[in-house]
Amino acid sequence: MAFNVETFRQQFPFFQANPNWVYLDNAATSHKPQIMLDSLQHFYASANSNIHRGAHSLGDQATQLYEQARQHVADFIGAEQAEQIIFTSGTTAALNQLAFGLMGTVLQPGDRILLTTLEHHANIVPWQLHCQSKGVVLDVVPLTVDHQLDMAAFSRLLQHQPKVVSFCHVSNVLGQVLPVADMVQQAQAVGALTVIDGAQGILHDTIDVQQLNTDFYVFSGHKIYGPTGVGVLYGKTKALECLTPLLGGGEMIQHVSFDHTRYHQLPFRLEAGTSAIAEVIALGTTLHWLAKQDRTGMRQHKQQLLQHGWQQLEAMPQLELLSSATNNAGIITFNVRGEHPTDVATLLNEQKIAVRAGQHCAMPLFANIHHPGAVRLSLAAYTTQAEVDAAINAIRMAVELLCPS
Amino acid sequence: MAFNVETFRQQFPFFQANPNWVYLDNAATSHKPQIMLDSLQHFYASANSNIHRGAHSLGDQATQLYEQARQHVADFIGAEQAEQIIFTSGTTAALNQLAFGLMGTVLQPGDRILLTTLEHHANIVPWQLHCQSKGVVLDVVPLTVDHQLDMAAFSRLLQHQPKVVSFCHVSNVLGQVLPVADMVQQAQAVGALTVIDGAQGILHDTIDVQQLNTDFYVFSGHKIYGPTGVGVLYGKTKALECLTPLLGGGEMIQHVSFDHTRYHQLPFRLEAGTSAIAEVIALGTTLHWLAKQDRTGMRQHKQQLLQHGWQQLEAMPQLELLSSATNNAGIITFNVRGEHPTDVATLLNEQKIAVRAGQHCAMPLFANIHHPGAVRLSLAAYTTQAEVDAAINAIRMAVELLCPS
Amino acid sequence: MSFMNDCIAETAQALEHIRQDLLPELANPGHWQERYRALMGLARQLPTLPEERRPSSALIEGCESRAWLLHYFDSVEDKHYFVFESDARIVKALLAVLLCQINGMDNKTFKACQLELCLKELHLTQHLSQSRSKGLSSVIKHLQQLQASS
Amino acid sequence: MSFMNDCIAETAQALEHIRQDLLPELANPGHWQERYRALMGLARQLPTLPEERRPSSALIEGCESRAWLLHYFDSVEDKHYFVFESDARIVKALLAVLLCQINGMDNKTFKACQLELCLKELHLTQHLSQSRSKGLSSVIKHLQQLQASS
Ligand SMILES: Cc1ncc(COP(=O)(O)O)c(C=O)c1O
Ligand SMILES: Cc1ncc(COP(=O)(O)O)c(C=O)c1O
Repeated sequence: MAFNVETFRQQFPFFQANPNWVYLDNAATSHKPQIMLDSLQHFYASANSNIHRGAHSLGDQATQLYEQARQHVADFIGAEQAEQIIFTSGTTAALNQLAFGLMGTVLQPGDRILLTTLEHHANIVPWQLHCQSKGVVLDVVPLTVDHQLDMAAFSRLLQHQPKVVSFCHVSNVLGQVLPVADMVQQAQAVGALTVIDGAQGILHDTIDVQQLNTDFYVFSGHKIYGPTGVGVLYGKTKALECLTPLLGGGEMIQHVSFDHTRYHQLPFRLEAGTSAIAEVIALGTTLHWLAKQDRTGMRQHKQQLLQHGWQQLEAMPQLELLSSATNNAGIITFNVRGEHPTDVATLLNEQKIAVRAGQHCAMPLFANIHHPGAVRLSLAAYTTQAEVDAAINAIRMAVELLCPS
Repeated sequence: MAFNVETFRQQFPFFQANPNWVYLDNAATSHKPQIMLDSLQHFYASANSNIHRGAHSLGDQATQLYEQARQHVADFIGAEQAEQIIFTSGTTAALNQLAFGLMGTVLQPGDRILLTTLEHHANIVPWQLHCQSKGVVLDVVPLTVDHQLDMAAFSRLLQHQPKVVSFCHVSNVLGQVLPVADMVQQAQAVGALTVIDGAQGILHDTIDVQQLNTDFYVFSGHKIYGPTGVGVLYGKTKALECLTPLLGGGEMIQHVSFDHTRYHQLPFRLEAGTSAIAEVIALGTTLHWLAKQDRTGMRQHKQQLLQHGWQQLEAMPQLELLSSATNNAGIITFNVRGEHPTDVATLLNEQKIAVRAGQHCAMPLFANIHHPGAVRLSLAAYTTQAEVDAAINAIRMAVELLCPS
Repeated sequence: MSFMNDCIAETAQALEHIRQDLLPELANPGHWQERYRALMGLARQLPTLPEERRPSSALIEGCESRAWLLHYFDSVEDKHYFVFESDARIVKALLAVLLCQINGMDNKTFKACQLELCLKELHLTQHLSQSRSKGLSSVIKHLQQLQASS
Repeated sequence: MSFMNDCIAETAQALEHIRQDLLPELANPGHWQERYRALMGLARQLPTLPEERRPSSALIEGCESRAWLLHYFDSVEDKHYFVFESDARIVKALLAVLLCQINGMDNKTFKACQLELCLKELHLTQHLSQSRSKGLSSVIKHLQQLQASS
């Protein structure tokens, strides 16, 4: 049976509450299925307790729910062990943990890190924050003229023997899906640890971190139908063991005195303080639910919408499309020639089409492609063809208002 | 009209779901009022969007809710400006931001930090994590023989001119309320910045950070009827400006290139990545609601329960009480002589009394008072006298089983 | 200075035209498209400030678009003048609607002017006032500093 | 070694007594207090391992209490013996219930023994099995390593 978008969409209460809106800002954050809301309610209303203290059964139950969520996440991405899943407050926090945690252990003065021009600020700034004081050097893979990652340059830059190579799975600006398996293989061949920023990639495709063989993979809950305030740092056990904890505090600790502190084992060593307990549990429930959906159908549906939307927009001479129709996870990025993207977004918003305009936290990318920003339509599995058509009509109207002929 | 515990308690669905349990582990985490749950539901089901992007009205609405929450928190603690409220993932994250962020700006090699023996690991480990590499020295205020903070030693240690003095508002082990206003004044007299760990203090009393005049005050949402995954770092504007961001990422940034990054103004500079949006909004709603409750009545009620419980337990010869009845925010900590605290907790748990036993993330304190740990009963405003009585009976039973006469 | 003098004069003329003819039109609650057509038309009436005349000291950072605001006080005539640009057309039009209410004021009137009230005159659609309010309030703040120091 | 030899013998005797007389008693689903009285009584039958005989190499870290487990293999008699202590009385009793099923086994039996099944024999109340399971599974893990290397 084919994937039924209406049935799927009915599980998201946001759309009933906002029937007049067309939401095409899914790369910023996704809406939430009822099962996620129910999980939060259930936890707070009946199972709420702090975890990992083991002094009463309420706490034991909460701990079980929390550790079950770790297992759900591990299953969802194909991790070998639940202990390889570290819960953070989001992708940004996970990347900061990596940048901080690898400095001084894996990264020594004079060492190099390789990033790409496609990266979100979250995969640039944390490295910068610590590189300077540690004398570590950043290299950046450029783009080709048609906005693709320059794979020849990637291979060339690997010759500098970076210790860490960090890149996005899917570009949040262009929707471009990177050849991550190939990139991991090449990077590991020169002895680098690999980090994949999966903030956009995690929803695109079923992933298997063991098959990918990446050392680290990170993503946020809120972009994959889960709650805000929680993210995931997956790492191979050996790779996680290289990390100095970014946060110190309770429960990560085996022994504390004022002279000396001994850390706990993984995953607790990297989860200081009271975790986002309810959010972790709700994320686990969400991913467990999502794993049982027709993910192939969802992907096909999104691809169909993408092709449909892309063709219509391509046919409009006033538009310049920045993203390509192939190898794209579901993002159409464009500009109206001569117009500022925020003006376009404002006119779409008047028509209740929610899109994002600007530089999408990827300033280096825009500097590289010489655009002041762009308008981004980002699709999700619950997006309908009617919504895409409404967006296209609204874009036509915006063009008419901006460039009267 | 006097504070009515039953009316107050009815707002917490946890108790309806668990009518047979007596929950006296409130210092670990609090239960949640219906209004907090409703806030989460409402946000996710109808107002969900990412914030601070300004490209569509849904995002504007979410941003307004988020910034309103900041105002609610500012009002709740009497902050001068909403911009002085930084949202973090919890107390632990806030203290880590402080420890990391003050190193190199306020704290230079050879400088000193003053802590107390009462501190939770969250107010020890972050400082340790960065002190060593930065050559900063930790001093610790000892306790007197009756487990009170040694205020004479505090004044004496201030003569070493620490640059930062960090202490808890209320001890999570003993319930002891520190003379924070006096301590702030003394610390500032020697030119130190003050940090108050308010994880336990925030719920104890109405606080006014301007009156307290502290440079920083931090607390967690989950301990004050709010959600997990969110905490607050309050700082005076000048003090916040001393902080190097612990986390780099999106939206904290005004300009990013691969060579150089320019930060945004406060509070955004210290809130990297997608925040815990729903949790922040729910915390704001919760504190706005709490501010309208009879907080004096709540405090008196808790004090009454504390005195009642304390007297009964004091009368039991097999017990050794570690916390005192005066100047106590609502925590009774004890040991059964010759028995291990976890055994006591196990026997209480069999009687469905949820308490915590162990070292409560305060190992240096227990090393200092020469106990292997302790059993902790922690009260909240929704605790009833019947619950306290049930706990006392259960303790009697535990004593009978452990020490048959 | 001659280029800027021309630019000031041209801007003043356009703003005066906007104030007299277009402002009342915006006040008519019409269809949203009509309001935007009016705004766009209005933006097109204003001279363009060339890139080299946009010093970073004049930059006012809004959300995702930039605006430049230059202020001149003619002490002989006792008049305040403004020249401005934005990379977003709608922002430029909004600035025009705001500044046409102020441009050419004498110093006493300018210092006494309640700038928040001018914002009300914009008669923006609800969204516009929300999402642009951050950018516009930076402009208002900037103008208030000018008021204080004038 | 003479002290330890005494201790091994004393422990073996107590464990044997526990296995024969007390284990069946625990299997009776009685009132929870009765079960705990039995467990406490059982803990009291065991010799105390003095502090100086608790090497940190024998430490098994559980949640909030500590346990020490020492293992001896008598290759002449072909028998496995255990000596143990915990600062928590209930933990010590649980260790006794577990180890009384194993103590004195010959090597072949020990290596083949399904340790998880022994845990079932504990007949713990539901909570106990939850909160202690972490500590007990460290013990089981430790024993399994012994099995593998014996
Ligand atoms: C005094 C004190 N400080 C800090 C913390 C840490 O708070 P959190 O775990 O919410 O980060 C706690 C909580 O246990 C506490 O009681
Ligand atoms: C590719 C990419 N990386 C990182 C992030 C940061 O994620 P978060 O804001 O949830 O920490 C995002 C989200 O915008 C993203 O799209």
